Amino acid sequence: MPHKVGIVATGQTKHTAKRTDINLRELITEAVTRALDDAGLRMSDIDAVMLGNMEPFEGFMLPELWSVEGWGGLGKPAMKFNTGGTVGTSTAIAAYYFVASGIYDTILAVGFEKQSEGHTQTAITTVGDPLWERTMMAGAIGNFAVMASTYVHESGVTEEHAAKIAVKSRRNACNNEYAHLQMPNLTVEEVLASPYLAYPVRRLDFCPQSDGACAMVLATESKAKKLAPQPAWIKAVATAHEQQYMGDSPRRLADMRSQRAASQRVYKACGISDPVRDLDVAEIYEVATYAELAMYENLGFCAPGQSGKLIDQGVTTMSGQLPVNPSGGVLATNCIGATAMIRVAEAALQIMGKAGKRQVPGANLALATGYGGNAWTDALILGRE
Amino acid sequence: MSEKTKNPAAGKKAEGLRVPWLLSVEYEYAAGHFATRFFQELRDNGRIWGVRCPGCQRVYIPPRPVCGICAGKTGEWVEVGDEGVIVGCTVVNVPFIDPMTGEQRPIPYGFAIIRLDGASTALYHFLEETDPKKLGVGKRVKAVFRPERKGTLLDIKHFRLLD
Amino acid sequence: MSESHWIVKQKIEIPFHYTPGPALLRFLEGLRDGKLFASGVRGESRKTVPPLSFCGRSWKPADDWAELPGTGTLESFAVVPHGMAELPQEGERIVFGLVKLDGADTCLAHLIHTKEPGKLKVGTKVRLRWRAERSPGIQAIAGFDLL
Amino acid sequence: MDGEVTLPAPGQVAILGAVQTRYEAGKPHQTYNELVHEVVDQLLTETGVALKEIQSIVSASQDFFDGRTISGMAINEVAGGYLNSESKVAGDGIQALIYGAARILAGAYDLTLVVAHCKESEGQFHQITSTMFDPYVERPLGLDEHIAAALQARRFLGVSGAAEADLAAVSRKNHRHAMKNPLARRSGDFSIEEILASAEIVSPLRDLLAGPITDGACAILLGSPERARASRRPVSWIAGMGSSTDAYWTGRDLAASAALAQAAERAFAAAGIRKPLDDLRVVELSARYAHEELLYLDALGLGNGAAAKARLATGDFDLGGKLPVNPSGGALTGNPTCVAGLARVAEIHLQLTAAAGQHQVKDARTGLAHGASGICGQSQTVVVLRGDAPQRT
Repeated sequence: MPHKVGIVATGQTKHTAKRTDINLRELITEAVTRALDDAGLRMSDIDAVMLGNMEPFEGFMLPELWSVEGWGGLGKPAMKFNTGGTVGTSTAIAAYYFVASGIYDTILAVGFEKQSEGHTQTAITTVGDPLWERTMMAGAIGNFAVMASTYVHESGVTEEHAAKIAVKSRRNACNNEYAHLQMPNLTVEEVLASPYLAYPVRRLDFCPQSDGACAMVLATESKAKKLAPQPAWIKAVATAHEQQYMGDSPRRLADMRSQRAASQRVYKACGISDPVRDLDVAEIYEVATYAELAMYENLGFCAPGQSGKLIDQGVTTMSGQLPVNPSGGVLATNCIGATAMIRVAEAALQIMGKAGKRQVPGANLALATGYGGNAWTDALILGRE
Repeated sequence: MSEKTKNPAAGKKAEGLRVPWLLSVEYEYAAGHFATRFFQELRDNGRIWGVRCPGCQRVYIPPRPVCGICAGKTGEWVEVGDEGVIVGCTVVNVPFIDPMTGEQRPIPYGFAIIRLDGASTALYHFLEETDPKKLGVGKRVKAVFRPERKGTLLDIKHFRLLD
Repeated sequence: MSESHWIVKQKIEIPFHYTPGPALLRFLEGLRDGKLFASGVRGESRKTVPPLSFCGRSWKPADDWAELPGTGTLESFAVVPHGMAELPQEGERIVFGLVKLDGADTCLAHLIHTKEPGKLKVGTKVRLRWRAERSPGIQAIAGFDLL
Repeated sequence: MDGEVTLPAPGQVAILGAVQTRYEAGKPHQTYNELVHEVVDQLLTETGVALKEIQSIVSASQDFFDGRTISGMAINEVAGGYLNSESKVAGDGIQALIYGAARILAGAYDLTLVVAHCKESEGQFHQITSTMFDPYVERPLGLDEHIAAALQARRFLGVSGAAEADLAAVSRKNHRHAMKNPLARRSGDFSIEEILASAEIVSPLRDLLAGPITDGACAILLGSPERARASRRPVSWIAGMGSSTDAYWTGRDLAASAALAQAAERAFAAAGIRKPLDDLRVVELSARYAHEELLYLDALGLGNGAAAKARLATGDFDLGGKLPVNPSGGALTGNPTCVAGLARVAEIHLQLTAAAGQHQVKDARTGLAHGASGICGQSQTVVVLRGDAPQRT
């Protein structure tokens, strides 16, 4: 039987478009220091470190080894992951398994990215297969737009529905001191007036490019209880990958097979039959407004074709039945290597009751997802017990 | 955030200097068994082939050794059409540096996922049309071949809307 | 190229611009001014060069600065027999050295200037040679000469 | 480390099978996807497991060598990853193995496929490895992995008292061993003189003192004790695992490896190894460069107080000696980045299951596999393996 694992502390940088005041190593230190301080731990209390990041975005092979002094890694077992957008959740899940296995008691997990130093859209284009996809690929935005077009065609969601998601996220972000895009006065009209980056995706439909890092401390049951008054217990984890080429999934965004599979697995493990009723909050990895709408369906928040209705009714707003992305989500902050871990950290803050102005009162059960690569999905459920 | 958690390095005057580095690597990618056969057919005969999974009968383009869904090896090669249907499409307006040229890719350009007749999966390719209003999911398209074919996916110049 | 094994040539080219952060900025700008800065934690003797802004050992800010004299010890050296794209010095064998600068506890990698690389020894004393024209960056240092 | 680190007791994670490709200068007929397919397919055939049964995969590769961002995408289907849990370690495959073991120890999966691949021939070693270096003060000078390794070699020679001929002796031993390994990339009965006369890469490194550019892949199937009991083939067991990370290369003395000493201490404690020289019967080291083998042997305590070169001279580390080191020929004879460490585990598994063929070490019951990554081996991992229980009698 796996050991029980709790998240006891989190630390984030203030995410912005360009952290030109510090380098990558110092960015990592900022998040790690905050996570350790949050738990009242010293680096010497940490058994091992799990890191996540994508080398071509940094132009750096093994950036974690260059920056070892920035995450206190001297003498520590450490491992680095690279799974694209899911890397933050993949890293958290690896940390979970290492604690659950009994190998380590206390693990530091870190995700980091300085998008401003390279050309992420260019590096993302090299995600494509060199023979089959790269010549045509258009970074994350073009790729995402072709998927969104399918979803718009099939689901009947409107530009207004998408704009409402954009407004919800950027307004929620105002309650999050770490969020990159905070737009308290953003309106649906402004979103609809922003130019198309790639039809049907407008500038304000898409996530920003951010510099940022996120760190978390995970510990065994006995340690977690000592380190935090209310740890965020990891109740279930799941990963599901797509096939290998971008055109393999017949209706990629409209029917994300990986997301359905991963979420159903964690729901089943936790006895969740109606996620909107049973979950208290969700932090999901939505790179664009249309993705959030599609994910409502894929994650079982609504029936197919009903996602527009869900946002119209305000179900996923802060005052709704299932607030989605109180932090502002990826639409407010996307430092890719850290982004999925931020979902987990934000879900943990909700469970720990430490989410401040963005706290969902009495949050007892939270979903966090990661999304990346060729429609890969990670899903975690965190809970108070 | 408290004084204690403030990054000692943060916020101090460090603006201005940024150290440049050009990542520049030349690769010689093996095309491998499946792509070599596909591109040979494309170049020599202007024909498009996929592989069929003997389990679920899906026809895969790009061709590949394993059907992930059946977790079994793929089987016979089958020819598919040069016409197909748009599964997803867009017109890209966002400028970015093409990693293969180091220069900005010309915009706008039409870009789609296209399922060719007889195939189960879809391919990325360019569209001739760049007006989003004229494009649409479900519309039929046909491959426009270049007069001289070299054995790459760009032997198809782009896809043209039918009707 | 055999017909049965196709090879596809492609180049990946992406420009990067790295932010140095406060400690490295001070170091790189110091080089422009002909000064060599190291950093450490106040109350600790260890000094790193290039400087860190944060000590990964004691987990404390490293904001105690020292200026180094520019002399040091050759911890190691390696001789490149061929020319390198980054250093087009035709006809000369390029010698890289790891130098532990006096006053520092870490090494700086740079070029060693010697006509007789065969006579180099681990432990040899060296002195930094500045370039006449300097901008902020490691190229402000021409390399090290044997003492 | 203040925290108590509980490591797995013997017998909790088994290696059910291990397969490597032939290591070659280039494999122009295969994509890396097809390379992984080759090893996975053979591994599943040998172990009698269907691809459909694989729900957990940990891969190891490097985007820059693959020439593709998030390059793990391409191996998803051939590794059984569709709708399943695949994760990619961007480091040596031996770390992927440790993660795979954790998944089994956590009770999450009873099978985990671990696979590492690299085609060093497709990119350019200098350009790719230069991206490991500090972009502010090192990349502008043109440093790469070979130059750093040469600096480490010279430092080691200067501090340890070993001579270049001692490095050549390591090379001679390993290339002779490789003659008995049909998968080896480079082998031969080279004389010390030949080795020291081989082409200079970066002095003191020479062609025969450094692992050549190589393509290859390795796949290992990990299983729970239940799976091991059901196996129709002999299995080996993970007895202890340990990892550690050193300072960046310019922040430490390159003549020693503190991280390896720590990694070994952790793995030995878990495996109950007190006198490694007596308790181990076979060792496979990830030493791409000849000097690394001597340096690592010292860090592992296998120099036994004296420099490892003395034991080398007496033949202790030869196949047939007291403690054969790299009977496969090792990474010096050609194993690519990311694959080298996992290949060491595969080789020890072959030894412990008496399947190593011509390079079999007699009565091998306990073996050590080692992996390293980063500049001058900044990240170090040790895995101790034991043969199946029946072998002990």
